[in-house]
Amino acid sequence: MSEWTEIVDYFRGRSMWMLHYCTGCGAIELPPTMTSRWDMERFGITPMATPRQADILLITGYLAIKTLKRVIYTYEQMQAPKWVLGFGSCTINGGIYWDSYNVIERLDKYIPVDIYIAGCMPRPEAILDAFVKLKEMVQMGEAKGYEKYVKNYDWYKANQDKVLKRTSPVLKEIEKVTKIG
Amino acid sequence: MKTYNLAALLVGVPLLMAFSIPLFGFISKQLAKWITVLTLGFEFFFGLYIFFWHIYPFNVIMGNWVPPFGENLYIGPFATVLIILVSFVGLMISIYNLWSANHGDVVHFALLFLMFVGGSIGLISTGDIFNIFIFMEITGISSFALAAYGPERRALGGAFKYLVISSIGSTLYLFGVLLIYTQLGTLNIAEIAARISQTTSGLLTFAGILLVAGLAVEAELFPFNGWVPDTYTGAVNPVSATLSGIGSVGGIYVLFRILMTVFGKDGNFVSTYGNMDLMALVAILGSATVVIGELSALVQKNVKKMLAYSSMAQMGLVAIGFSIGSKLGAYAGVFQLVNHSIAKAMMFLILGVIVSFGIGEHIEDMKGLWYKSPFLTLAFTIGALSLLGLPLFGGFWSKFALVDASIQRGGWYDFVIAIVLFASVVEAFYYLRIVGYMFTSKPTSTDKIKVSISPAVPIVAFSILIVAIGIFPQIVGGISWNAAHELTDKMGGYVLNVIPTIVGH
Amino acid sequence: MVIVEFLIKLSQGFGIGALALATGLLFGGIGRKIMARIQRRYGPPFTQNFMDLFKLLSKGSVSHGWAFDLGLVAGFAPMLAALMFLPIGPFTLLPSDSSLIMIVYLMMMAYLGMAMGVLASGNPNSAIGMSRALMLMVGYEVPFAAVIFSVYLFSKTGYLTQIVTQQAGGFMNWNIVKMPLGFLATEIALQGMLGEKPFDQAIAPAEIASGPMVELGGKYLGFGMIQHSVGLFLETGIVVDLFLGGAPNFWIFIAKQFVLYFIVILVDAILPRLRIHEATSFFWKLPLFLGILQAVIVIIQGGVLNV
Amino acid sequence: MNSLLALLIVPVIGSAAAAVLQRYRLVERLITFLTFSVTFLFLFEIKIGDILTWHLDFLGKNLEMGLQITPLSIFMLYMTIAFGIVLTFYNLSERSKMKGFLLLLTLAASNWIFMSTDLIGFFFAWELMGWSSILMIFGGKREEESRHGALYYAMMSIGGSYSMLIGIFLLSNLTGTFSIQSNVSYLTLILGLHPWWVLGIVSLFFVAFMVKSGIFPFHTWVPHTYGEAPDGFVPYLSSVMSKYGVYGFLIFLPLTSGAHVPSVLGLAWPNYVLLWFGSVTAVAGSVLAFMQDDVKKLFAYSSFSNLGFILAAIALFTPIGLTAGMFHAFNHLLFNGAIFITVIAVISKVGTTRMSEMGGIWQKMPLTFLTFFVGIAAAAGIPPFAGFGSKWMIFQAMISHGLIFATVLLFFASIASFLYLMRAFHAIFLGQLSHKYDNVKEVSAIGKITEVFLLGALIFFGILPGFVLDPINSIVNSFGLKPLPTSGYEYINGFFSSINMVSIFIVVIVTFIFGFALFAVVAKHKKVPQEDNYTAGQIPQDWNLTPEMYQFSYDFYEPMDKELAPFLKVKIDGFFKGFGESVEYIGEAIKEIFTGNVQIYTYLAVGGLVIFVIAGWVVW
Amino acid sequence: MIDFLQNWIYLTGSMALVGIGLYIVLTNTNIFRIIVGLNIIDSGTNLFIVTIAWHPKSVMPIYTATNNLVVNGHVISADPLPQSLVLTAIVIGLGTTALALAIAVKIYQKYGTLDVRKIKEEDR
Repeated sequence: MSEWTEIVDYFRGRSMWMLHYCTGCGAIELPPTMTSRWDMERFGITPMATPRQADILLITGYLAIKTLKRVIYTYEQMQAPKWVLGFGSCTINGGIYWDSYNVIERLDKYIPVDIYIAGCMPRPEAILDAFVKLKEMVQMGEAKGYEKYVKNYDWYKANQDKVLKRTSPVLKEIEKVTKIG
Repeated sequence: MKTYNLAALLVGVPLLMAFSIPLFGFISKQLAKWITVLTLGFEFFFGLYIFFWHIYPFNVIMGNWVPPFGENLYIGPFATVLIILVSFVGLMISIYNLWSANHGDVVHFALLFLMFVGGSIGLISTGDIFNIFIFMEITGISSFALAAYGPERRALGGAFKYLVISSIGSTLYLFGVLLIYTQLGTLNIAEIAARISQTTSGLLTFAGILLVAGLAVEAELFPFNGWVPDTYTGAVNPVSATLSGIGSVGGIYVLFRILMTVFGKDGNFVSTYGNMDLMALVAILGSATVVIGELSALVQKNVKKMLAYSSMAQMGLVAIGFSIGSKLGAYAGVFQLVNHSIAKAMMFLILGVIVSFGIGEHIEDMKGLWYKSPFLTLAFTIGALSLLGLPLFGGFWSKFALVDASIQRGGWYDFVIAIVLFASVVEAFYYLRIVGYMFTSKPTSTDKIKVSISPAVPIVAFSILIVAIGIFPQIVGGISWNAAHELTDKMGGYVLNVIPTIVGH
Repeated sequence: MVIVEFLIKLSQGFGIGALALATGLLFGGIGRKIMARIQRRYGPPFTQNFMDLFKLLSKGSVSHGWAFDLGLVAGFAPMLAALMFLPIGPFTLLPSDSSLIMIVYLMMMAYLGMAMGVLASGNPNSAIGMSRALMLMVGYEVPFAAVIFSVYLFSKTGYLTQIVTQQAGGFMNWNIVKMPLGFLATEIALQGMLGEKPFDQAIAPAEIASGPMVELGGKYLGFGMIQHSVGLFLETGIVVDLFLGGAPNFWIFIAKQFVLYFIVILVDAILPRLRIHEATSFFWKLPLFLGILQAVIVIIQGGVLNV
Repeated sequence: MNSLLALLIVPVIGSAAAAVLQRYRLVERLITFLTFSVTFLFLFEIKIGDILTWHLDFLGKNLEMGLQITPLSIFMLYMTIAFGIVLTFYNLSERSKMKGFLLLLTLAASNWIFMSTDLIGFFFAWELMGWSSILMIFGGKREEESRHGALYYAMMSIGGSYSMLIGIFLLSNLTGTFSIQSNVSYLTLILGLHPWWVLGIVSLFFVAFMVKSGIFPFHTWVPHTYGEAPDGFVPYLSSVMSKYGVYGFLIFLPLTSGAHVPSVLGLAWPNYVLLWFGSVTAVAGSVLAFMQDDVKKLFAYSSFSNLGFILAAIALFTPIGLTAGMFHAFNHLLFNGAIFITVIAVISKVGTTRMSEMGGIWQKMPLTFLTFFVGIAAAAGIPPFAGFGSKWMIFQAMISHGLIFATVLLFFASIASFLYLMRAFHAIFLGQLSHKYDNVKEVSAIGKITEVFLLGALIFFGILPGFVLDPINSIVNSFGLKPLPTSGYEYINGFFSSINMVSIFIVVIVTFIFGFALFAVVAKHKKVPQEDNYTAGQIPQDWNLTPEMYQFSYDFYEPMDKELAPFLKVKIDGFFKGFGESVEYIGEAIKEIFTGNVQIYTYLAVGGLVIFVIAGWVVW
Repeated sequence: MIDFLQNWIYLTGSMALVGIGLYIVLTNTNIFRIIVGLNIIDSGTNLFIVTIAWHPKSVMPIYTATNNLVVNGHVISADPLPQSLVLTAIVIGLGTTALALAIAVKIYQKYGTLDVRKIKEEDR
């Protein structure tokens, strides 16, 4: 059975579809990564439009709490196997927003991050490097963040709830919001 | 010449009973009403007797004065069918009156009603144009008085309008009669008919125009029919039914007796006298009446008024049928007259029942009648569909025959029938709209209408008759054909039956 | 005996399906490569589509109910069924029923099934995408129909097999020579059929989140990909049979198909996306005109058939 | 009792019984159903060539009337009565306000129409059918609208039948007989001498048929009427009653078959004109349908679009055209019945006809959903369901004449039908299920039986079309044409090719099995609730996102409006409405004659007299 | 036949009466005046009836020894029939007038006016 798993993992590594959740300034680095200068498609990585189709969730910047809520929702809508790439220092330690009251510092407290890309900003080379790393990890069967999430769901959930409860007062005024729409 | 003098009872009995009703009225009001029923029942069965034993055509000779010297009644097929029709409709309305005429001057109402029906029967059976005038006035005066009955003031207005127009009309008629008299020196229809082609005086054409104009008032032809909507709407419903089911029958009868028998030439196509084609004149009047009647009815919101306008239009249709002049046309005319009379009388009676339950006459008030009384709704629908000429009901055959006759006649009648059919579509619209109101909407109040036996009998009888004619058109078809023959073949059909010795032409 | 025949046919059909799928996937991969080269990229490997499909079929997915599942299968099965009637080179699995209109309608059932599946997900993006796809279909099927009918009139038969046979004997017998306008119309219609630019409104990824596929993931997307690949094979195959004279063997057939697809890819690479109503009305203008003109020419040339 | 007469008498008796017992709804529906069934049983008694004549004393003549069974009439009888049984059976459980006695009157009329040998009987039955259906429509759910719809229908229908009436008499006055056969043969005889005259008369008849079938430009009543008729009656209206027009056309179409009239592309030009009417109808119906939001109206448009297909096919009057037309008539009856029955099932459950307010019903009514799916697949002409064969044959029949423009139009209509069917499918059954409909349940057992039956019929007649094509071949034969070759129940033989439907069915089934197998083998999926949907990261609960807000079905094909706007500007509906309004306006003006003032009346009378006198003077 | 046109003076008179009556009916809005107009029309008619029966040279239509009804083969007596007709006509006219007056009185009671223009209901 393990051979089969290896085959599967091999192909998974060669075909990773990416959902880029572009917060902050990191999104500016993706167009060169995709287009002719660096061309990430040669690794079988293509941008996708919805979480249902995607394997990788690429988070390109700081996450305000409200954004975090959507990121978690999106992450949970993705289907296993799935991997998360934290992009830039903001996802690692908050970056320049390290002391902001409403920006989270560490992404992997809330969802399992498989690879962090350090830098502010990381260059496309770094991104490609991360992809290649991720590919290797997948093919080795090491990138198991999604399993970790399932296993330690209580812990993640507790962390999420701790910050997310601060969002509730804003969202409680639903009437006002929906009336506009 | 066949004589059957007993048939004088046809005219005599109703008039006699009419004037003796006050005497019965002293005993009981109810008795007065029953007297009308009994008298008209007698008339009806007498008529049926004449019909089924085929004793028609015959004359009634008064005091052994043989026509053209004395006054006579002539009862041919046309008169027979109309007598049966008039007495049947009258009988049904009188049965209805047992229930509806409960307050007010019931006795005199019965008197007038009987006088009206008796006058109409006299009108239909007499063989003398001046007697026609007398009977017209009898029916006229009784109908003015009948029309003025009722608690509402609009009855009075209607009656007065009717009176004024009708007086002028009868004056015109009288002038026409007198002009004929000055030319031919006789008042007997048969003799006039036989001798009219001997003279070519222009005064006769003038007389013809006067006669048409005078009779068009009773026959409800435009522009002499101004009284129709107001009088029909004003009168209480049984009276409207009477006017529509009996009064107009008499008017049409006289109009075409004069145009076809008196003024007609022998043979199939009739009525050119001099250069003036009176039948064409009537056809124009009829078409105008149909169009104006239907279009006016279209925009009405008051159902009773709608029925009134529709009555007018239907009489136009009948007039067109007769005015074609062919046998088929007269056939269609008679048939249509019978159908219209039955259906329209029934619809007025139904409206009477509806109104007596406190529901208005407005079209909105008809909403949801189906939920209150399926019986009345179905009966009304049957009447309406019959008037529209839809199958399973009598009207289908008459409209069928009418179109056939017009198209066989050809010429400008193609145009006439196109107008008529267009008007029929309009008619279909407003009748079906009423029916639609009855069927679709939920009523505001769901009180059931319990129709008691006395109004139910005429309504059921009328509906059954309509459907029976619709399924077996032979019932009316045979005698209508004979009537058509009588009208179109004036020597063989009429004159020689009255005065066998006369030399025509 | 019947069972043996049936089993033979079944296995042959399986083979055809696999071949078509492989060809379609390969074409897709080549197409991506070509596209990348036009854009001066290196591009993914030719086999990228195979890897993608494999991954998709092995990946987890969500279902929105049995109508969703049924729809996806119904979107895939009829396409495969239609394939069985297509003359592929010299070989046709079921030659006696290879009526062209029937194949077209079977393809439509595939769209119907696909639509049922994606719409059952209840996502408005998929509904918008489906609505666009259907509107586009009204566009391209009309000129295509005109061409089909002119081929019918020209060949006096409705069997694809016979249409192919009639074109035997060299380049000059091909319908592309005899009916150039029709071929042109078909080529334009093919662009729409394959949903390539400028006619990719239905699956505009940045606009309506890939439209019909928005809720598809894993094997569902895989089924969609199979459908697309088989459809690619089928549609180009029909055009090859109609205009390019079929083929004496499988490889030439594929080569001819590839030529067609190559044109499509080139157009796709250089043109932007039209708005949907522009696209639809475009099909009703030039291609329809060409198709009708072709039909009229055929009618004038051949005279009316005697009935 | 003579079975021919029984076909007329039994429904009438049933109708009377139902009318008397209409207060007891269940009994009434049961009587309706049983009467249909008994009438159907009498069908087995009759055979082709049965004849019954009687005489009617009318118009001063002894007119001969009669009933006769031809291959066409027996085909029509089987078709309509069988469908009636299915519908009335379904209606046993429905609470629609349909009046059974009127339906039975319609049945009697329809039987008579199909059997009549004389124009009197034909017209009688035609009008009977007309008014009974008009009264039926009055019972619709929305009262104002149903009244309006019924009156619209009534106006068109009565106008049409008057046109036919004139035609009947113009004809009978020449021939002196009302017999359909001798009149038609007379027309055939003089067609070469007076083509315009003959065509004039025939077109008077055709107006009535076109109105009844909803052929362009007399199609405008269809959506109003179908949209508002009582739910239980709509299937009958669209499936059965639209076929009377087809029957009528078939009476007169043999006229031009052997005549020497100028022809276009080998087709006599009257037929060519008729074919264009059919094609335009097909396109107009399809195009108008996909702009609709009211589901009943949508399928009303669909219905007359299909009638356009039928008319176009039978107008060819070739063996294949006729076969295709009749086959499509049958298929239309079947799939339209299935569609409408499922639609009314849904309407009765959700209580609205607006599609934009429905959605997601498939989860609640799976069987209905499947029936509808197969119904629209058949309607779109997808093999192997009923509906494919006939469309396929229609295209072949058309193209074999080289009628490229008409064929492309029809194909366009066919594709456009795909659009509106998909839209209805999506808006009603697919998409988001509103919480309003959480308590919606599947139809009752009776409804289920009906739906399974229809489902089976759609597949059965799809894969074994020979059961329908055989009787159609005898119809074709009876028109003096050479029927298409038959090679077994599973074959459809077209002009250009023939198809073995069973083999297609097997292929489709095998591929489906393969598809399901593949689906089962590969990675597992997990079932998610409907709220778990791609919402661009927004969490639906936070935003009070209701399913209705997340359903896209209103203005589904909005971009097409831009393209079709110039064509939609042609408002025939508006023409008829404007005509009606101007008539009413004239009526308002004329009503002013009757002012209520007696002096005006006197003036009128005296004025009239004076005019007559002067006119008399002048003429004299 | 008596050539009644010889009596032009009576003829003119009767026609004038009819004309006057008609004029009154058409121009007066008061109900009673209309009734009077109708009555005048009636009178004109009656005069006309009498007129057609007679001309200045006629003798009475009773056969006695001295009264020759026929001279030179021509009837010279007055026509007796119209005399009887006129009686009927007068009676009928009287009846109509009486009824009209009765209705007029009731109209005045119910409508409160004698103006014919106002005798109508609102909903037409």
